[in-house]
Amino acid sequence: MTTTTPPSTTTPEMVTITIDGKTHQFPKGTVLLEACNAVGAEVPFFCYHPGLSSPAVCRQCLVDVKGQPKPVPSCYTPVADKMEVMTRSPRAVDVRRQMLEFTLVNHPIDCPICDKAGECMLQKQYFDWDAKLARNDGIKVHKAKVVDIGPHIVLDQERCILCTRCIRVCDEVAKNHQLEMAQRGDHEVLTTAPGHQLDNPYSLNTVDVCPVGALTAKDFRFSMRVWELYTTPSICPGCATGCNVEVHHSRGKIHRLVPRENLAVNKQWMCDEGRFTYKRVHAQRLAAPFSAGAPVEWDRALDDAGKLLRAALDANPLEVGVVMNAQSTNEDLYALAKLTFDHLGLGKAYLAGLDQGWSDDILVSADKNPNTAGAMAIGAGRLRTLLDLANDLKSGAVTTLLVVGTHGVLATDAPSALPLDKLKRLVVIGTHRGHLTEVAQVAMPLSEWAESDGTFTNRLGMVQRVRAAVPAAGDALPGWEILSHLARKLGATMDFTEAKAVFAEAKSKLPFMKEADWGRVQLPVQLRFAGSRG
Amino acid sequence: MGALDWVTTKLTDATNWARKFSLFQYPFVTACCGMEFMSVAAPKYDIARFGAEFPRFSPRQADLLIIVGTITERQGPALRRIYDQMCEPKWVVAFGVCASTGGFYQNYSTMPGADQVVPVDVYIPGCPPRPEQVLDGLILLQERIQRNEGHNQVAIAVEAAERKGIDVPLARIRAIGQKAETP
Amino acid sequence: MAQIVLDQLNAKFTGGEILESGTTHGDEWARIRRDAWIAAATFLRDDPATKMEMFIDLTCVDRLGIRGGKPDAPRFDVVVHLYSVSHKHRVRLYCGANEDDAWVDTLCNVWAGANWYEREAYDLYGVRFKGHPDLRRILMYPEFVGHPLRKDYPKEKRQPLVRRQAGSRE
Amino acid sequence: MDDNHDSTLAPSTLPRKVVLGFQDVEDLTAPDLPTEPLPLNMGPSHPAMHGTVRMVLEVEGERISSADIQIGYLHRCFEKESESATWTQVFPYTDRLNYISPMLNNVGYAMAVEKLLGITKEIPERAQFIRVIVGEVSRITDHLTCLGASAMELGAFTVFLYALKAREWLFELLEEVCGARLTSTYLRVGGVAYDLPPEFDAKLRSIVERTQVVLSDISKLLDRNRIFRDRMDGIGIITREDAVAYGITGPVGRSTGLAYDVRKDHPYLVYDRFDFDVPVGSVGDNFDRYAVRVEEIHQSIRILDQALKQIPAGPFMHPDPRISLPPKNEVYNSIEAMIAHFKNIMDGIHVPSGEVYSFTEAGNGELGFYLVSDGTGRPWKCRVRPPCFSATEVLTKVLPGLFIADVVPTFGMINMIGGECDR
Repeated sequence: MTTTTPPSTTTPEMVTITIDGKTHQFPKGTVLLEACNAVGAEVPFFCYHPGLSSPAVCRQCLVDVKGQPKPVPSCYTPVADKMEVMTRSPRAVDVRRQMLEFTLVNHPIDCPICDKAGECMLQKQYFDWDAKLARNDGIKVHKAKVVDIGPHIVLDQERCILCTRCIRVCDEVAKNHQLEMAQRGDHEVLTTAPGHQLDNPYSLNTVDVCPVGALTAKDFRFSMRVWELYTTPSICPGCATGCNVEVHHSRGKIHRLVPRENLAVNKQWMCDEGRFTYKRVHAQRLAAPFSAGAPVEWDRALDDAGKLLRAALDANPLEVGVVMNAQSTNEDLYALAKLTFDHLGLGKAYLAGLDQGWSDDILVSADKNPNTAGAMAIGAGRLRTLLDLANDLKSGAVTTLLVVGTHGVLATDAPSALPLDKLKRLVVIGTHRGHLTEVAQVAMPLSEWAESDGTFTNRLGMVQRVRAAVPAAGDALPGWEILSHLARKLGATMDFTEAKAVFAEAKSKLPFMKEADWGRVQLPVQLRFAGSRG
Repeated sequence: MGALDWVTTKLTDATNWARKFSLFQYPFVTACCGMEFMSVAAPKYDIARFGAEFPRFSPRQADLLIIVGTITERQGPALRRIYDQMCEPKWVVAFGVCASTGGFYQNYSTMPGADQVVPVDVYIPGCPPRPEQVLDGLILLQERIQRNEGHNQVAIAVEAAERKGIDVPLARIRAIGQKAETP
Repeated sequence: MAQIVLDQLNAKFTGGEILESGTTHGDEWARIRRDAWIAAATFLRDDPATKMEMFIDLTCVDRLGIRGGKPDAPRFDVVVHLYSVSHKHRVRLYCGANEDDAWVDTLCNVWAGANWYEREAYDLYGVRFKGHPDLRRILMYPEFVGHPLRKDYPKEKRQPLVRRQAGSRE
Repeated sequence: MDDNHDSTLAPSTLPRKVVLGFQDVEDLTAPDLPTEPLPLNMGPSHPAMHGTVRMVLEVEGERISSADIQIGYLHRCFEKESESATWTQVFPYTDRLNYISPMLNNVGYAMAVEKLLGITKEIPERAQFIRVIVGEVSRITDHLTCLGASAMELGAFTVFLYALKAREWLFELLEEVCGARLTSTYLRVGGVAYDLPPEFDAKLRSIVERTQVVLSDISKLLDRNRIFRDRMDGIGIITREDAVAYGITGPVGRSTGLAYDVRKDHPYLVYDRFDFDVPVGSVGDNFDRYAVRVEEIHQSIRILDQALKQIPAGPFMHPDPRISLPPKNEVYNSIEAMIAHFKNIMDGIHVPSGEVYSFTEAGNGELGFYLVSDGTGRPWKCRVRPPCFSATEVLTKVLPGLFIADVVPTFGMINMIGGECDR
């Protein structure tokens, strides 16, 4: 990992140790390896993972400790008072090099065809610590190259360096012992129990923690070389947990989501379900504005939408309803709320969103919307449910509807419970094509979560930053922008020029966003230059 | 009428034969490839052996436009104008990868191939191409001319299309080098 | 090698006009406060001990989100390289300018050669040079929108002046 | 060495008479000739404009009253491309800066990166000698092309053919060295890509001798040639003060009397071990530039001669495995070398973060590279300081007052190279 976890503060008692001649203070019980990395005396490792227990099997983190007969595994040793550690002593470096050489003896020459190549820890450790040519040219031990061990994962036993990280992920994160080591010596292999599969809902974390290309995701393998990918930090829209993720994309297409460390939310993990939320960004998108069923220019669509809503407001403001969406960012919701309540003074606002789903006590939340908390807070009790909307539509209390965000407003295609036939006017600002956008008089394309800047508020009330990773599909625009154009058409003055401005205003108005931070501008980092992720 | 056909075809062959050995080239030299173009014209790889030794630096007098080197977006209108000033029949050779596809310059300023602006008959790859390659490309072109192929036919077709109302690229050319708005 | 230049600068400008100065990889450099830009340049040119009469190079650096950089550092740095023919020493000068007010005073009146270099810096980075006689684009065409060498300008975003009718390739 | 070089042609010892055709300049500008300003456009596709420059001249009669030089027709975004390439991948782009002397650009860039890496002193000696040799060969091709092309633009086509003949020999020699006639990409960070081919020494010597013959032929054709001299003597004068203020270096700068040559004033590589002179002009007109270039070819030949004598045997690449590639057979047969190769190619050489300005003497003068690294495998900024940019800039000051016919020789002798000037 690039960042080491801060030493746990459970024990206030501090101990003083010397690392490479410099003395430092650490809380008692800190793992030596974390201490070394924290002070910049970097120690390599394979099997250690900040989120897992340390079995000290890879022997890459050996360091010299004064008084010890032989180098000790620093990932396994807690700091002790007056400890003198030499991470760069010739003996330690040489021992680590020998261990690395052992690891490489049977490693296949797969880099050109290996999906991990470019973010491979083995490559990194070798290049940083050894970089010497091979001394043996014996025959390598051959094992199974393609083992289908799960719905999402393929195992290459030759590449495995037996660090057991994946086993511990299943045991300690998914709480489900599905992987095991078999055989002995240089025939030792990773495998599942006979007749069983690696199919827990967190199985893809094993691919992330795998330091080499032994475990590869079926969804990603052979689809893109990692050094072609750019990474943008963002938030998973899969559920209300709001796991921090990195969006890996290239040339406007998202290729995968991987977890980003946030100890307060998801530590280093995320669920398999969440990893596939990126697919919806590239499927069934509404790419251009439609008016009366025909694609039109933005100005035309906005004009028509403005005329429709203006007519409705002149007729009877009480019959105008607005549907917000729990999938929208705080910025979009704030802009919509401002337009609805402050400018137009409407009373009927509803909150839509995806239906409830399964949940567990690890990460997955039953609420499948990333921003329900934000919507609730912004709505401030003025939001009603889709059920109310259905009733209002039946009773004819609502004849004009402005829908911003189509997720879960209707079932995907077929007309569902909502009786839209009674509607006089329907304006939809949505991300995806569907029945709703087809029956609407005016439908305008909305950018997806990965295409727009903004913030989500997760179930813990944390406001987390979402960043635009890829350009919006077709002519899609972020919600706040469409709404400020629409507001102008309706004679209201709401002219936001950038998401940051919306955020700033919302922050000043809304208590739950007080501590929120927009963060700095950051360019997408090319993975090739981000170094190995480990 | 077979006899008439026979005469006309023979006539075309004759003119094409004459044309292919008297190519008056307009070298639109912009970049590195110009160095190799010099070599082609120089004694060792004497392009004169193929009847194309005489560079005319006036498009009105040339019938072979050799685009030598990278074409940038800024260069585009000039190139298009040169091409439009040449008289039919005319042929175009893209000399080097930059003129063919943009080569390894894929960025905001370079054009991904001269055929974005003018139709091209023969593409000569290489960065820069060796003189032998250039001569090979020239021979290819001569064969095309003998076969009465070449984009000049296409150009006529394009004109016909334009008469039908398809928009004219020339009309989209802006005057190059206008004064910029000073800040 | 050219420590004398920095010493002279620091001796002459004591009002904090020299924000930083130092030597890295054998290159002497100094960061000048924007209001003292011209004064420092003129001084370096005229002072007999420095005599930076030769104008070597002027360019600009976009430090947008540069990894390892100071968060409060200005986004743009105008970088000037000077050389003294008589003393055979060099110096590099920085002048920071932020995105919202990206301007620096022009050096055209100190070294005639600065003219085109400043035009280029303006063309590619959008940094304005106050008092420049004729601040036009120089490498890009006048119709070009934006400043391509900024880090947030996509590498392959073309702005064609002319294109051929699609499909007319034989 | 200078036997077959007519020593009376050393710059500034020549009889000068500012004449134009057979009339004195004053006659042409007699006040009774009525003139009115007329805008005249040269280029970008003018045969003498190298296809990459557009000159908007305002002429009064024959005389140029103002000139607006518009460059940028060959802007190929060297910097933007470099920022998205690894440090090693930048070499091909440097080839195409001054594409008449690619080796010199390679040398300049390689030395800049090495300065940033702090391994300038550790480059194997043989590699340094090889760099000098191929660099000087490139310098000769550069000047030959400039002379030949300029002469051709003045109608002396024979000179062009002679010069190209000699350049062809040198190209073929370079091809034996690096596999490419023109765009070499021969250097690497930390050394050169391959060792010199067998019998390189003998071949180069014979080529040098033949080249000297060609040079004397060219001199015979041009130096006493009235048409040539009329367009050269006293035309396009650049003063030393202008050269300094505009930062003009190289042959153009030296023709003005500015005795600045990086190889002498700040010796790099092993140039301090060679004995050579820096030709300096006195007037700063076209003929000085011509004479300086001719003389520089002779000096380059002297350097080559000494370098061939002194070049030692030994490695030609830096030993550090994090900079140089492992042997190919190892790459295919062992995971260690495969990884090293992979990291070197895909991640690129990891250059510590910092900023350097490194400068060498290229064909057109001081070629500077200003590199900014953020510690990753690709440049954060890779700025090249093009020598002929300044030289072209000064034309706006030199051209006014000249005659239209003088534009071609003046521009030709400035030797503006599009790839370098526009980058």
